[in-house]
Amino acid sequence: MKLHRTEALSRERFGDHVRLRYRWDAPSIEPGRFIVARAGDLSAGLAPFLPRPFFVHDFADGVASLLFEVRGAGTAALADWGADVNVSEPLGRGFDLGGIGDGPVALIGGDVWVAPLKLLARRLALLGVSHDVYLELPATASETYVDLLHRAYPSATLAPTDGGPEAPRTVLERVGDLTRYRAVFASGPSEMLAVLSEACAGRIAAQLALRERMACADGSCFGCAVAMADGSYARACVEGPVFAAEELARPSGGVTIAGALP
Amino acid sequence: MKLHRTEALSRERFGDHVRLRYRWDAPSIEPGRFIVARAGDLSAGLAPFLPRPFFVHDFADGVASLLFEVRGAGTAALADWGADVNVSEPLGRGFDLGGIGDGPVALIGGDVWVAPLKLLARRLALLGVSHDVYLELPATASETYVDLLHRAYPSATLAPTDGGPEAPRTVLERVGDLTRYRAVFASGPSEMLAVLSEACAGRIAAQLALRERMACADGSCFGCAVAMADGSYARACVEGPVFAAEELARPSGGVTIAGALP
Amino acid sequence: MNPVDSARALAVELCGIPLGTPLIPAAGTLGKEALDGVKGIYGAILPKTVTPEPRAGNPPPRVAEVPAGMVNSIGLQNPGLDRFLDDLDAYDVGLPIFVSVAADTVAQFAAACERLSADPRVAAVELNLSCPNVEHGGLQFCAGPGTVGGVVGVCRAALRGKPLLVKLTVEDAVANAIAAEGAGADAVTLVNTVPALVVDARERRVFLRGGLSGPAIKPVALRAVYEASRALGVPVVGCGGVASGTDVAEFMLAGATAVQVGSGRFARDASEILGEFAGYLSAEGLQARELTGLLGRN
Amino acid sequence: MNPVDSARALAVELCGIPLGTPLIPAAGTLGKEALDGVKGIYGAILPKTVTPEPRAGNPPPRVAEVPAGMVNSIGLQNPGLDRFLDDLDAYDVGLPIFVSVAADTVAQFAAACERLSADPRVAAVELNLSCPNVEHGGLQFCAGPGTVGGVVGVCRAALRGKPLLVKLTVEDAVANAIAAEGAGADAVTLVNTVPALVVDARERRVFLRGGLSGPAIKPVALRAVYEASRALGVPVVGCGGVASGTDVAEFMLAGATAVQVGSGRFARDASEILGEFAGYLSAEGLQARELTGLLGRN
Ligand SMILES: Cc1cc2nc3c(=O)[nH]c(=O)nc-3n(C[C@H](O)[C@H](O)[C@H](O)COP(=O)(O)OP(=O)(O)OC[C@H]3O[C@@H](n4cnc5c(N)ncnc54)[C@H](O)[C@@H]3O)c2cc1C
Ligand SMILES: Cc1cc2nc3c(=O)[nH]c(=O)nc-3n(C[C@H](O)[C@H](O)[C@H](O)COP(=O)(O)OP(=O)(O)OC[C@H]3O[C@@H](n4cnc5c(N)ncnc54)[C@H](O)[C@@H]3O)c2cc1C
Ligand SMILES: Cc1cc2nc3c(=O)[nH]c(=O)nc-3n(C[C@H](O)[C@H](O)[C@H](O)COP(=O)(O)O)c2cc1C
Ligand SMILES: Cc1cc2nc3c(=O)[nH]c(=O)nc-3n(C[C@H](O)[C@H](O)[C@H](O)COP(=O)(O)O)c2cc1C
Ligand code: FES
Ligand code: FES
Repeated sequence: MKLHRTEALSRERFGDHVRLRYRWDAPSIEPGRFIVARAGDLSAGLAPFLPRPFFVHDFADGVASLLFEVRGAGTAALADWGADVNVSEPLGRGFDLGGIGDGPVALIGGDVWVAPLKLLARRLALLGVSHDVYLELPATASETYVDLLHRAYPSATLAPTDGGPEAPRTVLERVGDLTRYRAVFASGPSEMLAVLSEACAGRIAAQLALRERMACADGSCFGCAVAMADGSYARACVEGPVFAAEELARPSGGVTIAGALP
Repeated sequence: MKLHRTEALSRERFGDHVRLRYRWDAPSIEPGRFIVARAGDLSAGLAPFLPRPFFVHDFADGVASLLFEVRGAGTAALADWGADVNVSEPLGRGFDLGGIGDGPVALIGGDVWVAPLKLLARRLALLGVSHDVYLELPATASETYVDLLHRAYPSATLAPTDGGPEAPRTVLERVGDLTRYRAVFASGPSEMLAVLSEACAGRIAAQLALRERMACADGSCFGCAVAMADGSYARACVEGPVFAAEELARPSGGVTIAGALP
Repeated sequence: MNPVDSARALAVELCGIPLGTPLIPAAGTLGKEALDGVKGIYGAILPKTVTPEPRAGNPPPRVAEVPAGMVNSIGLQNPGLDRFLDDLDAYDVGLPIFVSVAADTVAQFAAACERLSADPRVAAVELNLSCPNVEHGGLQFCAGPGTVGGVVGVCRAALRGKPLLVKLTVEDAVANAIAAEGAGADAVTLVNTVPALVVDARERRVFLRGGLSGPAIKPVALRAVYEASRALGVPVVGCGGVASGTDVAEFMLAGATAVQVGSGRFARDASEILGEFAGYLSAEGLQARELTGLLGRN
Repeated sequence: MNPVDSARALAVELCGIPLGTPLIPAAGTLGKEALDGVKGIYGAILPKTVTPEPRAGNPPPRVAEVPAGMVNSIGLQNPGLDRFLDDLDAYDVGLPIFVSVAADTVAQFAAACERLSADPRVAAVELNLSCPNVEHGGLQFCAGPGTVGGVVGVCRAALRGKPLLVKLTVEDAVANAIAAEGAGADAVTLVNTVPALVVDARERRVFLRGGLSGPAIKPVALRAVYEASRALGVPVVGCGGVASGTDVAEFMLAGATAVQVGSGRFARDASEILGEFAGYLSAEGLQARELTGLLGRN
């Protein structure tokens, strides 16, 4: 994978979450696309071995940003190391904004997976598409997470959840009547996506931003398989990461959705 | 190997050479012993896999230092990363200062292998043993290397060499009559050690600081084999790294000495 | 070195096919969506293994990262030979196309080779023998010299004059390579992934049973290439853990005539790997083709 | 957890021998100079392989670092069985002592086992079968089930009641393990190093031909342990790439009853590895002995 070494302009920490801004010279980036990245300092060689995939969180005026949670070696290194960062070109298929007219559309998110909705909201504003943003806010959320949501999504409706079994539905209840929207764009925990895709089925077009483990990130390896309704496997990195809900195999037991890793 | 995480107090660069000072709480360290170290930041996991061996360059008042050349991933990481550094206890057998009375003795060094002679000189001064320091200075030496030698060994006699085939003898010529010394302590390029050990043989006791590739650094793996005069292999990390010249197998062809990696 | 000299320095020949560089993508690691700008990098193109019938592949997870490498269990997802050939022009970037093929039975292998033999776009065929032989209780075709010789022999006949590469795993590599050569292979590719297991200790489950690739296996692959190339008359194509130009040189020095790059390309840009290799050649004042087996001549 | 519970959580039993923890040093990786403070860390001590006669070992270089591991070719440097036994008390830190033995011929193996059987300080014997059988053209003893069965059978007899572990390489691990069990092994240790080659591209020479160890081989070793433990009635001792507490858990979940730590200890402190493993157990609310093969019961 070709990575470009580019300047890391800032790294803001919100607890375990990091917003990393880097210089990126391009006229635009489609919302819902992702990049793969590795830390700038490679003096330890290729460790960890694979670059890590992240949604493009935001982009404007030659500055792109990621919003990610520190989990293992790859994200830890990205959060800490080096004046530079190595990032790929934007990859995959993002949100399809055809056929939504001037809206309204709903953007629904939760967890760190809210990441791609920022760039999407920016694009919709630019296109003059009216949109509402709903974000899940777990009762257990730390101050830093709330801070993060407020900063990144100032106009969002926050849906506090109690963390119980009904939590995945909470944000949906805040949305209320889905059919008043011309489309739903979602990026959140697997359970929330499952509930949403159930609720939208046959009523309103929903697009889900998924994530599966990746190796090549360019369609070569068939590693990032997402089960499709027709029994085949699509690749999250080429045919996705955003899929129309109805293309996807229905979540077994209605609980989690394939291709939406925690 | 048990490593202690300790504060890296400073890192000074002299071209490709680095003097790294770290906090070390101990009453003293024997000259000629070594430590193994790895960079403080392990967020990439164990990469590189093995800690790296270095002579203790200097030690006083709770501050130890290393003097090393940046070569590959291990030294690059040590030169650059982290507020801390991970270092082992001092290991191996250093210079044997028995039977030298109050001197005089000669300390002879070259290349980055001058490293252990600093602590040795300090110890000899403390013991009131008179000593002269002779260091090879290649004609090609960079200003930074000269700067380094001046700073670390202010009273040393520098022996400029022309880099030709006779270069390994140059420092020896500066020393002149070896027999006026009660012992020779040397740490330098393989060729210099070979010439020196030849010159001292049967006339004066010489101790050579060697280095062989290591894995365990504590005598367990038998990886750091040094060929001995009796046909057996000793371990650089336990029986060495300092050996009496006459214990060692004679360098084949008289050019390089076993156990003195470049 | 000027560009012309550099191009000349990189060229090698494999089974009579001139390759602009000794690099070949390892099967299953360079897809048709990723062919932009690869022409100067590789000496040939080698798509993912195709089987006579389409295969859906395994359910996810299919990949996991491990120290210095990865484990995969893709399950040979592929569109089947018909659609593969319909679509083969997508792989035409002006480089020779090698086709990797696998099948369930010896007869199916032969039938597939027959078809590939007739297609002028196919410069050479690589048999992927790391797949179960359904007639032999699911043991892999490369499980021993006997089965290797058997399948290679019929494929050799089916392919007529077309060059035949046989790709083997590290287990019994030398004996199998000798059997492949004896049955008519024009070259042997070493190695395929090494059987591996990834355990998820938190969930207390097998995360993935698959094949290990990447720098972790490089020393093992080098050993296989070194020993096989000394035992064989035909060329060896090296594969396993290449992620730098020095790695390419090491494989060639150990005896390889060409070198496949697989998961290393996921971690790095293949053009950087080639650039480093070109740098090595010019620093050493050598041509790529001179490297093959140069260790042995010391 | 309080210290007593934690100690209880760590204890396992191997071939009737109670071990305070499931960790055992891998042969050749914990020497007598490094025994300070190891008592709480390991369940047993296992010195470097001893041979009937002293061996000087190979000339340097003997070790090389590779991605996520190392390659070694020590050549079994050891003082020979006589001096080894004279010196055995140096290994007595209050833990059971397992002795790893290798020899050139089946008869020498048997003679060595005979002597070890008579020494009450020796709690168990591990046969290192990754050494050439000089009566069989230098093929390793673990080259196939036939030779494995042969040597294990005579050692079994020579050792009388003393527990016998048989250490194998990854190649043909399952078939060899079954042969070892059939011939009377009380446990099988999997795996020894994986044959590997390190090339020095600058000098254009073979730097080292030896065995690969360290995290690079962990997925391969886990696969061998997983498959062998399902095929065997006797316990499996896991070995290969352990460098963290999670690694220990993974091996036990995959089927190991105890776990050897080799080159991982060169990179890290073994007590940290044990500490992480204890942390895993307490987070999961499990005892070490409950882990063995737990994957299979999911
Ligand atoms: C299309 C896509 C977009 C993503 N966008 C974001 C984002 O905007 N913000 C964010 O925080 N995370 C995002 N992720 C998840 C992110 O890639 C993982 O959290 C990250 O790779 C973990 O790496 P690590 O080394 O820290 O963790 P480790 O657990 O050490 O990683 C081990 C291996 O597993 C893979 N992996 C682990 N978790 C995931 C996961 N959830 N999805 C995919 N691969 C995983 C890693 O890539 C690596 O190969 C995205 C994933 C995908 C596929
Ligand atoms: C007892 C001893 C004392 C040493 N003292 C010093 C010192 O004071 N200053 C200094 O600059 N260097 C010293 N060295 C050499 C130093 O250990 C190596 O330069 C360093 O390990 C290189 O690591 P790397 O990752 O940068 O290089 P790489 O070349 O990437 O290392 C690859 C592997 O080879 C080993 N290696 C490479 N060169 C050497 C070498 N010359 N000796 C031993 N192992 C080597 C490394 O440890 C590592 O395992 C000493 C070596 C020993 C054995
Ligand atoms: C994701 C992935 C898919 C692969 N698919 C195939 C395949 O279809 N056919 C095949 O012969 N080998 C396949 N391989 C094996 C590679 O071609 C190669 O032999 C192996 O990965 C070792 O090389 P590397 O370390 O450079 O990756 C695959 C490897 C990977 C990582
Ligand atoms: C330096 C070194 C020396 C070894 N010596 C022996 C030995 O004498 N006998 C033996 O059976 N295995 C020996 N081994 C193999 C280890 O016991 C172990 O099987 C192998 O290294 C894999 O485990 P690891 O990855 O934890 O190191 C040695 C390994 C190393 C690294
Ligand atoms: S990650 Fe390789 S095909 Fe998607
Ligand atoms: S490095 Fe292991 S014995 Fe010296």
